[in-house]
This record gives sequence, C-alpha cells and structure tokens, in this order.
Amino acid sequence: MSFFDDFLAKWREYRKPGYYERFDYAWTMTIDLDRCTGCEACVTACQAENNIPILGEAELAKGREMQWMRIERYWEGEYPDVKLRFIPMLCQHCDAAPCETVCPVSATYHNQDGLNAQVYNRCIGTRSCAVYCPYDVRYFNYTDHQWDKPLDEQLNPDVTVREKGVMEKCTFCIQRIRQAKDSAKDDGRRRVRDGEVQPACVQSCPAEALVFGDRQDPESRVSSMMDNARAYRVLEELNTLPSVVYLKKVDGNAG
Amino acid sequence: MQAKSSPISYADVNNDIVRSLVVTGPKYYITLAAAISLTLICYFFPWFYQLYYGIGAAGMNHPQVWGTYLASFIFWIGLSHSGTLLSCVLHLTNSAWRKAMYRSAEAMTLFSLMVAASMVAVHLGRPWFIHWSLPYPNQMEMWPNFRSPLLFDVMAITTYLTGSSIFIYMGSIPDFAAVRDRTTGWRHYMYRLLSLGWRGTDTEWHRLGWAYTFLAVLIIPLAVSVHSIVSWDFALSVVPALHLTIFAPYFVVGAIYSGTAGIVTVMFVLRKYMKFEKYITELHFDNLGKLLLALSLLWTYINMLEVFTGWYSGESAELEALEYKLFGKYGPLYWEMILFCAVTPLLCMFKRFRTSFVPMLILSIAINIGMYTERFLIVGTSLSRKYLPDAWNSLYVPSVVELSILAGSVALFCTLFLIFVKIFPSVSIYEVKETLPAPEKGSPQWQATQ
Amino acid sequence: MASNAVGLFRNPDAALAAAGRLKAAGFAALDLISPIPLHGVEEALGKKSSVIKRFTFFGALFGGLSGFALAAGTAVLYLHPTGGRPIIPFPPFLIITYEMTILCGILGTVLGFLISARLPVIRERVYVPEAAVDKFAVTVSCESLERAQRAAAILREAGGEIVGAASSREG
Amino acid sequence: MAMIDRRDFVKLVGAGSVGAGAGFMLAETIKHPVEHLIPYPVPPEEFSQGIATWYNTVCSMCSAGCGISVRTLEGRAKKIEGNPSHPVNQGRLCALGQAGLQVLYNPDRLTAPMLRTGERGDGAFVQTTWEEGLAEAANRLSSLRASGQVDRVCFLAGGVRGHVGRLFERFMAELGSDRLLNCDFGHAQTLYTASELFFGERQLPYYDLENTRYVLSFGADFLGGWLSPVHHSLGFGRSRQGRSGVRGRFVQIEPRMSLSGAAADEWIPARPGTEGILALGIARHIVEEGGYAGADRAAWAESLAGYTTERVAEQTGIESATIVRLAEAFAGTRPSLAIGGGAVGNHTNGVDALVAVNALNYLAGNIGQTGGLVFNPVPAFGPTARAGQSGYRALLELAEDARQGRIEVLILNATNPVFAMPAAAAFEQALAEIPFIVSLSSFMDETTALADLILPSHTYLESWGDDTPEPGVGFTVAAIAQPVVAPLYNTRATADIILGLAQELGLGDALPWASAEEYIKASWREIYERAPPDAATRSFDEFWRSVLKAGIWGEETRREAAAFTVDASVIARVGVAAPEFSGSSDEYPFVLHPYSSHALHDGRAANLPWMQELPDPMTSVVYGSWVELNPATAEELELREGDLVEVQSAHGAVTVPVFVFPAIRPDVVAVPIGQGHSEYGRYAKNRGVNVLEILAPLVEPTTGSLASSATRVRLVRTGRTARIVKTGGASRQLGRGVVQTTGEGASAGPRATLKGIPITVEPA
Repeated sequence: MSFFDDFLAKWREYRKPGYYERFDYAWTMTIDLDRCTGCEACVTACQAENNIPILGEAELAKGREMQWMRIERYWEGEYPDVKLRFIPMLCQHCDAAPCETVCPVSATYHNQDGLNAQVYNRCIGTRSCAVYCPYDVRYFNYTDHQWDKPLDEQLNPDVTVREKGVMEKCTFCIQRIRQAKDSAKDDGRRRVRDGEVQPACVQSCPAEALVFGDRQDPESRVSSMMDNARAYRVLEELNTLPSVVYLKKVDGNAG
Repeated sequence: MQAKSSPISYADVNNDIVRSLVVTGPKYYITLAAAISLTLICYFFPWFYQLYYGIGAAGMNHPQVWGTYLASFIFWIGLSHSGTLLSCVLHLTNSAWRKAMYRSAEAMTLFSLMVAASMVAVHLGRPWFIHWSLPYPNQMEMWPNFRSPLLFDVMAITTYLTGSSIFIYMGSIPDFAAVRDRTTGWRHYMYRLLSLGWRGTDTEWHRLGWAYTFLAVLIIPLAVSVHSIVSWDFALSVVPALHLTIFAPYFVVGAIYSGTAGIVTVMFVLRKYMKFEKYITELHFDNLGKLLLALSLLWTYINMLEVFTGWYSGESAELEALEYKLFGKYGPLYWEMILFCAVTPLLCMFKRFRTSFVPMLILSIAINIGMYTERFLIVGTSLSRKYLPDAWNSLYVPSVVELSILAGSVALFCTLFLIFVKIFPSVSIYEVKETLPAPEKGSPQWQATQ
Repeated sequence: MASNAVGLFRNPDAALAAAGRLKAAGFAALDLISPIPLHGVEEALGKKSSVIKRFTFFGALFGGLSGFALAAGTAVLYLHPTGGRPIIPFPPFLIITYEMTILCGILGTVLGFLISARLPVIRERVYVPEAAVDKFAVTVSCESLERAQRAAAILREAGGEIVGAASSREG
Repeated sequence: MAMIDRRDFVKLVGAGSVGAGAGFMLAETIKHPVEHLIPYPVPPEEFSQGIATWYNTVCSMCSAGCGISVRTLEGRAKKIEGNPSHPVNQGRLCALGQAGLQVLYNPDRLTAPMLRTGERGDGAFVQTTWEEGLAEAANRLSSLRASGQVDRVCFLAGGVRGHVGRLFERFMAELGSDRLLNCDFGHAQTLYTASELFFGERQLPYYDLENTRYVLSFGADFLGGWLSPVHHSLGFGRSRQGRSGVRGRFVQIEPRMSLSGAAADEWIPARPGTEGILALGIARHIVEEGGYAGADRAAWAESLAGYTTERVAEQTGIESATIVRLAEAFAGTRPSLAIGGGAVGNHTNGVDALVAVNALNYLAGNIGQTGGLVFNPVPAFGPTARAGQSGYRALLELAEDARQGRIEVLILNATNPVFAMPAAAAFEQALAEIPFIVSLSSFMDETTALADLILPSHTYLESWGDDTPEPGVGFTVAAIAQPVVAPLYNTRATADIILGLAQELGLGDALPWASAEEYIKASWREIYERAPPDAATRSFDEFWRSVLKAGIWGEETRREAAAFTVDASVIARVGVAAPEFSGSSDEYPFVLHPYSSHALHDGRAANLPWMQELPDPMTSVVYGSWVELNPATAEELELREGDLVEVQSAHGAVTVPVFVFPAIRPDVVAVPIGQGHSEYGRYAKNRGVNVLEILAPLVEPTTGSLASSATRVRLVRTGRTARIVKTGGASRQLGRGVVQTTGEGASAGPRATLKGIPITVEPA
C-alpha cells in the first residue's frame, strides 16, 4: 500500500536526529541600541518596501496601526534628569515562536531559512497568533485598504497587497532574500554572501544600528555582533528564542 | 411525588405532552416570528455587513485583536455545559427529580452549542475559508495544525455536539413512538421516522437502558474536557493574565455555573408558557437553587485564587494586567460580575428564595449577565496589557455591530428553542411516568383512552 | 403459518405474571410491551445480556488509535520545520486522541444499540398502541394458530383485559 | 410529507429566497477587488518585466542634498534608497527622503497649466496650454521691459542649488531685474553669517562627527532635521560604536529634548536664548583655568572677562559645577567638537551665540582638526545661491514694496511664504497688492492658491538638475539629478519653464539651451574640463555617461589643516547679549519653542501620507499638532493630555491639545511646525495648527532673519478636549527590561552567551 510505505519512508527520514533542525540559513538581525537614534527611517523604508497600507487618521485613532517596524519609546527618570530610550520593535522571528503552534491552519510556520513565515492566502483570520505573540508585532487587516490614485503606482510588485481578514507582519523582506539566493545561484555560488541581502530597514538605517546576516556563518557581521557583551534578547525569560538580537544601550557619563 | 400534589395518570402525561406539541396558540407564532426577525435583523444583517467591510466593523484594535465574539463563544459554550452534563450525572446517580427537566436542559445544551459554533464563524477574519480548519483531502497539500489549541476546540466541539445530540435523541425515541401513535398527517410521518419503529418491548427498553448509561458515562468526561480546551485557547498563550494553570477548572466551574442558571431560566419559561406546572415544581427549583449556591461558592473561590496568586507574584506583567482588570477602564464591570455571580447567589441559602419562581428567574438571569461579563473581561482586557508597555495604546470598545450580533445570538438561540418545543416532547413522557404510581384496577382513566 | 396472541393488562405486575406463566408453559417468543421500562423483567423472562458494551469499547479503541494516527499522520505527511520542536509532540496529540476516543465510543454505542435492539424496524411487527400510554401488553408469536389460542387462554386466565389470537403475515 | 397546501408553499418559497439571498450576499461580500499585476498590455521597450532599473539622482526633500538611487519597475518608481557612492549619505536615507515617492505620485499634484478665473484665493482656475501660459507670462514681462519697469519683476525662488539656481540668476540678470530672492524657511542663515564673521568665509565648515570623541551641541538637532541629518547620523553611529575601545560622548544643550537630546549622554536644558552665554562661560573657563596657551590668550581673557562661571550660571540657570565639568571635559577630550544651531540661532542674539560656539571650537583647538571643524573647499560650481539667501527682512521689504505698488509681477518657485511667514508680517495681504503672480509649484500650496497663473513644475524625480551638498563633506562633490520616470502629467521641469519664458521674451541668444537636459549637460562640460585625467582618457560623452551612472562626481581637494588664527577685532567683538522676547514674562509666562516636525520638516511634507502617519519620534503622535508641557507645568495648570488650550502670543493664538512631555523646561512650551495647512492637498488640508502664524516679528539684527524662538505665550484652557492620535502607549518600562542599558566600556567585557536551539545549517 503505497500511502503507508510513503508514510513509513517519510517517518524514518524525519526521525533522523536534527531533521527538523536543519536549516539552509539562520537569518538574524542585530540592533545596536547605542547607535539607534529613533529617526524612524526604518519605519518608512519598511512601509515603502512592503506595501503597508495608508490607514488614515480614523483607523489610527482606533489603534489599528500596521507599520511592521515600529519604534517603541520609554522614558526614564524625571525632569531634568530624564532620558528617552528608543527600541525598534519588529517580528522577532522566534525559533520557538508561540504564534506557530497556535495557528489552526498552519498559516504561519518556520521556513527553511529559520524565518517565521506568514502565508497570507492560507490565513483565515483567527488572530490567535497576534494574541500569542508576546511582542505585539503581528498586524491584522481589519478591512481592505485603498491607495488614492496614483499612489498605488508605487506598490512593490514583489510583495502582495494583503486583503481584509488576513494577519501580516515583518518578513525580514523575504523577497529580497529570495532575490539574493537567485543571484547567488546564477553566479554558481552555493550560499548568499554576508551583506549581500539587506532588509529595507537595515538598508536605510542612517546610524548603521541594524545589521542583518546569517548567524551560522562565524565570519558574518551578525555573528560578531552577537558575540558582543552587550547582546541581549527582549523578553528572553519567555524562551521564545528570537532571531532579533539587541545590543544594550550604553549609559555614558558625559562628565 | 407529583402524586401528592395532584393525582396524575399515565394518560394525562401523554395528553399534556402531546398537546404541548400539536396545540399551538397565536402567542407562539407571534413569539416565533419575533425571534426569527430579530435573528435576521440583529444577527445576520450585521454579520453580512461585517463580511463586506471586514472585521474592522467590530471595535477590535492592535493588540486587542480578540473581542466580544470570542467572549460570546465562550459564553454559549459555557451555557451548554450544564444541560447534558447535569442530565448525565443525575441519570447515573439515578435521582428522580431529573426526569421532568432533563429533556429541555439537553436541548439548551444543543442549541447553545450551535450558537457558539456560529460565533466562531462570526469571529473569523475570513470565515469563507473556515473549512480549512478541518482535515479533508485537498489540493493545497495542507492539513490543519493539530498542535493548535484552536484545533482542539474544533475536535472537542464537534464531538460534544455529536454526543449531546445523540444523547437527547436516544432519550426521546420512546416518546417519539408515543407521540407517533397520537398524531396525524405530516407529524405522524415525522415521528414515525424519528421513532425508528420503537415498540417498547422489554428487549428494547433493556438495550436503551444500557446504551443510555454508556453514553452518560462517556459524555461526562467529554463535557469536562470541552471547556478545559476552551480555556486552553487562552491558558496556553504566554499572555500574563491568561497563562494560568487554574484556567481549566475555572472555566469548567464557570460553565456549569452559568449553565445551571440557564436551566433555571428555561425551566421557568417552560413551566409558565408550556403549562407544565404539574411536572416542573418547587422541588426542581429548590434543588437547582442548592446547586447554584454550591457552584457560586466554588466559582468565587477560584476567582479569589486567580486574583490572589496574580497579586502575590508581585511580577510587573501580572500586576499590571490585574490592576487593569480590577481598576482599569473596565473595572466597574469586574465588580458588577462579583456582585451578580458571587454575592447575590448567596440568597439561595434560604429555602423560601429557592422555591419562589420569579426571584429564581431574576437571579438566574443576573448570574448569566455576570458570567458574560466574566468572559468579556477575560477576552477584552487581558490583551490590552501584554508585555511591551508601548503597545498599550488604545482602549477596546465593542462596536454597534458587535453588540447587535450579541443580541442577535440570543434571538437565534430562542428561535431554535421555540422550534424544538414543537418537535421534541420537551418533558420526557416515559421517565415522568416512571415517577408515577402504576395504574390500578378500575382506574377511571381507562375509559378516557378508549 | 405463524400466528400470535396478544394480551393487554392494566398494570405491570399482572403482565409480568402472565409472561411468567407463558414462559413456564413453554412459550419462548415473548414480548412484553410497556410504556415504561419495567423492573423485574429479568426475573420473569430470564436474564438478558447486551453486546453494546463491546461496541462501545471497540469504538473507543478504534477512535483513540485513529485520533492519534490522524494527528501524527498529518504532522508527518504535511511536515514543515518546527523550529526545533518535535514533529510529533505527545501532549497536544493526546488531546486529539482523547476527543476521538470519546467520539467513536459514542458512535459505537449507538451502533450497538441499533443492532442489538433490532432498530430501525423494517417489517411490521405486532404492536399495541395502548401499550405506549398506560397498558402493558404481552405478545406471543407461535408457529400455529392452535398454540396461539392456547397462549390466549393462558393470558385470559392471567387476567388479561383484551386478549386476541390471530394469524399474521409475519412468518 | 403528503401534500403541500398553498400556505406551506409560500412558506417554503420564502425560506428558500431568504437562503438564496443570504448565499448571494455572502458571495458578493467576500469578493476582493481585482488587482492587475502587469499594468501595461503593451509595455514600452525601455523596461523588461520584473527586472528593476536603478537611477541615481539627488534628493530634494531637504537641503542636505543626499544622493539617492531610485528603483524603477515597469516605468514606475518603486523605492528610494540612498546612493552608496554618495559621500553625504553613503547609501543611507532618512524617512523624509524615502517619502519622496509620494511627492511624485501624490494624488493632489497640479497636472497642467492653469489660469485664475474667479477672485484671488477662491481657488477658481481654468486649465490652459503651455503655449498660452508662457505667452501670458511673457506678455506681462515684456510690457514691463518695454516700459522700463522690469525691476518691478520679482523672482521668489526657494533656494534651489546647482545650475538650476544659476539659471534663475542668469534669467533675472538678462531680464534686467535684481529682485531674485532665495528664501527657504529652514535655512540656517545665522549659521552662515556666524561662520563668515568668525572664519571669514560664507560657507559652512564640515563637522567631523565620525572621528570626534566629545560633542557639545548648542541647540543643534543634528540627528533630527538640522542641515544634514543622515550624514550626521552616520557620524554619530560610528563615533559611538564604530571605533574599538573609543565611544564618542556628547552633551546636548536645548530647552526641549530633541531627537539629538535623546541620543545624548547628557541633556542640559539651559534657559532659552542663553546657550551662547553658556558657551562663553565654558570658553572663559577654558581660557582662565583650562590652560589655554594660545598667543591671543590675553585678548580672549579680556574679551571673556564678563562671563564668570557664577554669572553665567545665574543667567543660564545651570549650576557652576556643571559648567566647569563641561569645560574640562570639552577641553580635556581630544578631539572635541562644538556645534551650534537650531533654536540657538533663532534668537535675537543668534549670530553672536553661534560665533561664541565657533570661538569655543577655536579655544579647544578643534579648527581644521580631524574630529573637529574641517573647512570645506569652494563648492564645485562656486559659491551657491543658498549662500546668498535673503531672509525674513528681505521678504518684509518685498511686502512693503508690494504695498507701495512697486511690484508688478511675482514669480514663485519651490517656496511657500504665505505658510511660513508670521501673520504679523501681513505677507498675504501684501501679495493681494501684486497685479500678477506666477507660481511654478507642483502643488496647490497656500501661496500658489493666490497665483494668477500656475505653470506647474515637474517633481524632482522627473527633472534634470545638479547639486553640491551643503554643508560640504570636506572635499569637492557634485551630484547629478536626472529624471527617473517619464513625466506623469502635463508639467515641465522648472528649468524648461524658465528657458521657455526666455524664448518667449527673446532672450534666446543669452539662454540658448533647448532643454534643461541640454543646459545641465553643457554646464557639466566645465566640470569635465576641470578634471584633466578624465579629459585625457575619455570623451565628454563617456564622462557624462559615467556621471549619470554614478550620480556623483568628486575630486580630492581637502584643505590642509592650516594654522587658523582669529583676528583680534573678531575676538574683541565676541560676546552674547541677553535674548530679547516679545511680550512681558508676567503677561506671557512661557517661551514658545517652535521646532520643525521630524516627519513634516517645515510643512513641505504635510501632503505625504507616509509622513503624516510616521509617529513623531518623541511623542508617537500621528496626524495633527500638539503643545508640549512639562509635567510640573501641566499639574500646576491642571491640564491633562488632550485638553485643548489656546496658545496666545501678542500676535495671535492657536488652539491645540496638550501633550505632557517629560523633557522640556517648565517655563517653555513647544509646538511642532508643519501642520495647519489651509491648502496643499487632501492629506495636509485643515489638519492641526500652524504655529508660525502667532510668532512675533522679531528679527536677529545682524542677518535680519526671523527670531522664531523669541516669542512669549500664555496658555488659556478652553475646557474642551481632543483625542491626540498616537501609536505609543504607556511610556515607562515598569522594570521589564525591554530596553536594557549598561555602563561604558561594556563592549570590552566577556562575550554574551545567547541561548538558542542548536540549529544545524546544511553544510556548504
């Protein structure tokens, strides 16, 4: 019975240790909070690259913001010894992502690049992934969004326009990763070079606070950044094992 | 025991109940028409608008992506929790007072389950793809994700719906047979089909008894599992106020609690409008009252635990969530819930209260309002206080569409129930007879049924 | 040519007694039709054993296995990387197993009931409508009209209300 | 069911139709609008499907002049990124620059020439052709020329740089009018004057942030919107973590915390307008105790004698200890850098204050040093139009002339004075006196709305041009601007319009170029000839093509760090007077601090939805205006977020919701500039308030630029409230360690160990 043989074959294959831990890449982003100035160039870059809709004041007043990359701001201290901390918050592409387990239709899953992928046309809109996400970085299309003509001519053809009822989030600009892989293949290389692929936010960051690369490559810049003593992950205690690593802000004394 | 209050004969039982099925006054039709039109106006039309506009028609936002739809879902599931469960328990413990009320209690289970299932569709962003959550061979090379608590739900609810509908049907086969003999026209045909040609031979009774008992045994753990699973939709997340071990028992107790209150309401309505005074008596309200009291105390205890452990942890995430729940924008609702579900039920300590119908009705409705509030607070406030304070930006306020659909779901339930009472003998004929003394020689009713 | 006798009784004890006598007289194919489940039927007509419990058990067993197979099979056949989580995690799949166990247990029980109670009825059988209200009927099916009349006699002296013996289409 | 009587039938039909209706409705409601992936059935041959073409050009969203590469697909511009080979932004780009796409594809662009039909300002225009439009304008001009009144023609150009700016100059020269006014609200005129006064050259030095180790910034929000934010951010990032073992530190001195203030190690809210005095206090401490050993020490000591630490502390409201600490840190850390600008230059003592900051650099020995102030060579095209910026005073004079009827024709380009001028200047009323106004704007802004003739320009992404970044980067750089998409509408490049006008006026022989492209190409010949190796090896066309490809051309002309000495007279006149404010402090208790919004800049970006939806970095507010109050002030006035207050100055009032802002002086209220447009498209119109309206017409005496930070206001509660739309929630971390911090030198510590699933990657 072919079905059963098929099952057994696959079964043996999967039970080999580490099958489902073997990835092509382990894309990682490091964000140096000591460099970040909170200028939000990354926010606009993301919005332009990923066809993130223009919501209008009414929707935003309802608290339905959709920018995949957002800057969070936290005040410390009181006037005059007051400090403002910025932290860019985007999908952390957790290795142990709570959103992946909860999706009843596997619309979000962990792809072979170690990315937390969101399959828009599989999504049925239970929104449970957004509930399970501790970082609140999943955004829901509460309605179909329109672009006043001719603003729609700017839309990036490499990225779909999401319809109502679909969850969306940062993809690490997966379209750029794919292009980089293709060009690598065209050049007869087996792997993408370090720095060859940059998400829109990383590409635009004026203070060079964001670095993107493959953490499995010991020579890559992200690896060296992750070795930095300041490296940490947000909400590490939840053990979601994010692929976004932050570098602590340095509290300098100006004296 | 009814014998004491009023001498009822076997024949009366048949007469009364068949009458309740075939004799239909204009009042019924008016109510039914009202229920149906309310369902259309308040439930389906807003829902169609939402399908057209998107979930944005509701008031949810980021990160408060869940709202009243899910609260209603839990509420209806909860309401479904007493009927069949209670009926099974009482059947196994073989308590007589069950017999007059279990049929309609089970019907309540069935219909609130159906309403709950429909709430899922309303809640979805793309309900036209809801079938993707079922395992069926397809072109997409994809099957649902059985790791997901939501899929546990799908399984549990399907099972529970199947189980409880089979249970209520099996219990009423002999009654269908009885009604079959007394009806004509399309009703006769219908009941002939439904009764499967039941004759009531000793063998049939014997088999039915066995099967019924097995079903009861199977359904009790099922019912417990269903609401535990519903609670896991929340408890399996890492959201501060939801990630609690006590959630499963909390939900189950809450469910049985609101379900029992629901039974009280239904009993009252049946007694009053279906003229079942003879069968549904103080005794039932008395027992249900005692049950309510016990459940309310249990519920209060778990509620206190939830708050206490959260507070005692002293952990920022827990504290913020707790504070928002108790004293935030929706704080008043919390205290309203405490009043309705923890304080007023204490009245059931007094027999005079338990055995007086109208107060019990009011109490039961109050309890269910409180229980809905509880569900709303669980769904509607926890997500507003997750880990990253910067995301706590806006308050979730249910939109008109949401509230209308909530009202409409009640209308939907009533519609289903109204149809039920005209098809199912809403009081079990043969089990009521069991509680009556066997007819004696020369009993006057003999002529009556000639 | 088969025939049968029917006796109507006002109260269960009389009916049971009659049934007992018939059984003593060697009539095997007895049916005691009553509006409520009667206690003491076993004493009168001997023990009944039911196969339903087996249906329930095997139904549940089948359900459990197929439930786990469903979950595990889906996970394996439609596999995608789980970020280091096991392909077949037992705790969640046990919940699916549990639900399926109960579901199939219930369905098995129903099946068992229908089969063992010989429902739904395809062919006409002897039936006494009053027995669904407040009468207790004893029906005997015999191979010949004579025996049927004998049975009727027994029923009559057992105090049967209305007693009749007739040949029927039923073989 | 045996038989169906009529009633049952009707029931059935009813039920059936309801069901059918439901099904149909469902099918309708879930339909999704059709998207056409490939918009062109027959594509033009210059593009191939799915393969992006990148065009390098120059960003014109602000005055920094970053190089940009525009990704185009199917003949549409899809994404703007920094040009990696451009020395200013080195491949990076700010939010505003990336939003340039929405200038190009803005739904509210002017699509064709238009003539006014109704009364001025009621917005009634009729479309016309370019021929008629140009003829109309030419008639006006030539009649004036005929009657010798050509000096009644005024060209108001918004400081366009490069050869397009040159073209304006030549055009006006040929026309015979010297009324060419370059005015751009954001222009730091006082900064140019200060550097002219102290260094003797009217151009900005290069701030070498990248290599400095200590930055003392007086009011300059150099990471936010000041001069060249992207380049500054690059420098900032590298000075922070770009060098091993060295972390650049910096102190920001400003009354209201800006983006730079948030990034600084220390934020010092000095009294508004006294920053210059603080600078001199620090300078004096360096001279007296800091061991300054220059030959001109005596002169400095004498000039700075008045600025004793105590007196400065008393004037600026900063403890003496802090002043001493700053002085020692600044002089003690080498190299260090003092930057002055922003609000500091917008006070009545602006120029003096900025001169004081320059003096500070001089005394610390940062002039010409790596990591200090580096002088720029002469720009590639010589001194630029911006250097000759004419400020507020010039506009007042223009207004006056207009009232006197001395202006017949006004040509407007890339400037919106009606929005940018305080109401007190009555500029709008003055414009009413001008008989004929021509606007070359691409958008219907407030000033264009008053025009009689609109000759809409291309956006910068459709035009030819060139540019030299300001401030320079230490060596000579010239960038080329080229169209990246075919023109969307019936508009023309500004240069083409001017050339066309010249043709109509018979100035053809003086301005002989047929098109802007030809003109720019011709002007780049001189660049080509300036570079012998290029001239030798390749033809001009090759050179031209290479420039178009790279978008940038530069030559290594660093000026060696010559020993720079200040003239004694300059030292003698160093000194900062106390700032003047309009309105008495008891009647108007608060100093108004208007700052250009991070997203909307000076209001020019208010019509870009991306910028309207970009949360303000400090407050996370989107869409709309607000007034920032210190928590103490708010408590004192019993105001909470969202309470509408009237901000009243002696010259007007605006009504804005309150935003309680933790990092602003209690005696200062801040309002962002940029909103409050009465025209300018659907996204900008009637949104928020324009705080510039209520500014007092005080000027900085030396330059005559508007002292925009010198207005005092009072707050009057209206009792109404308004929802402030913002994306941010709670503003404290509640000890959750979201943003974690560490002490200095932590980078040198042991390597972090981040837990993770041992994911094995497929071996190569």
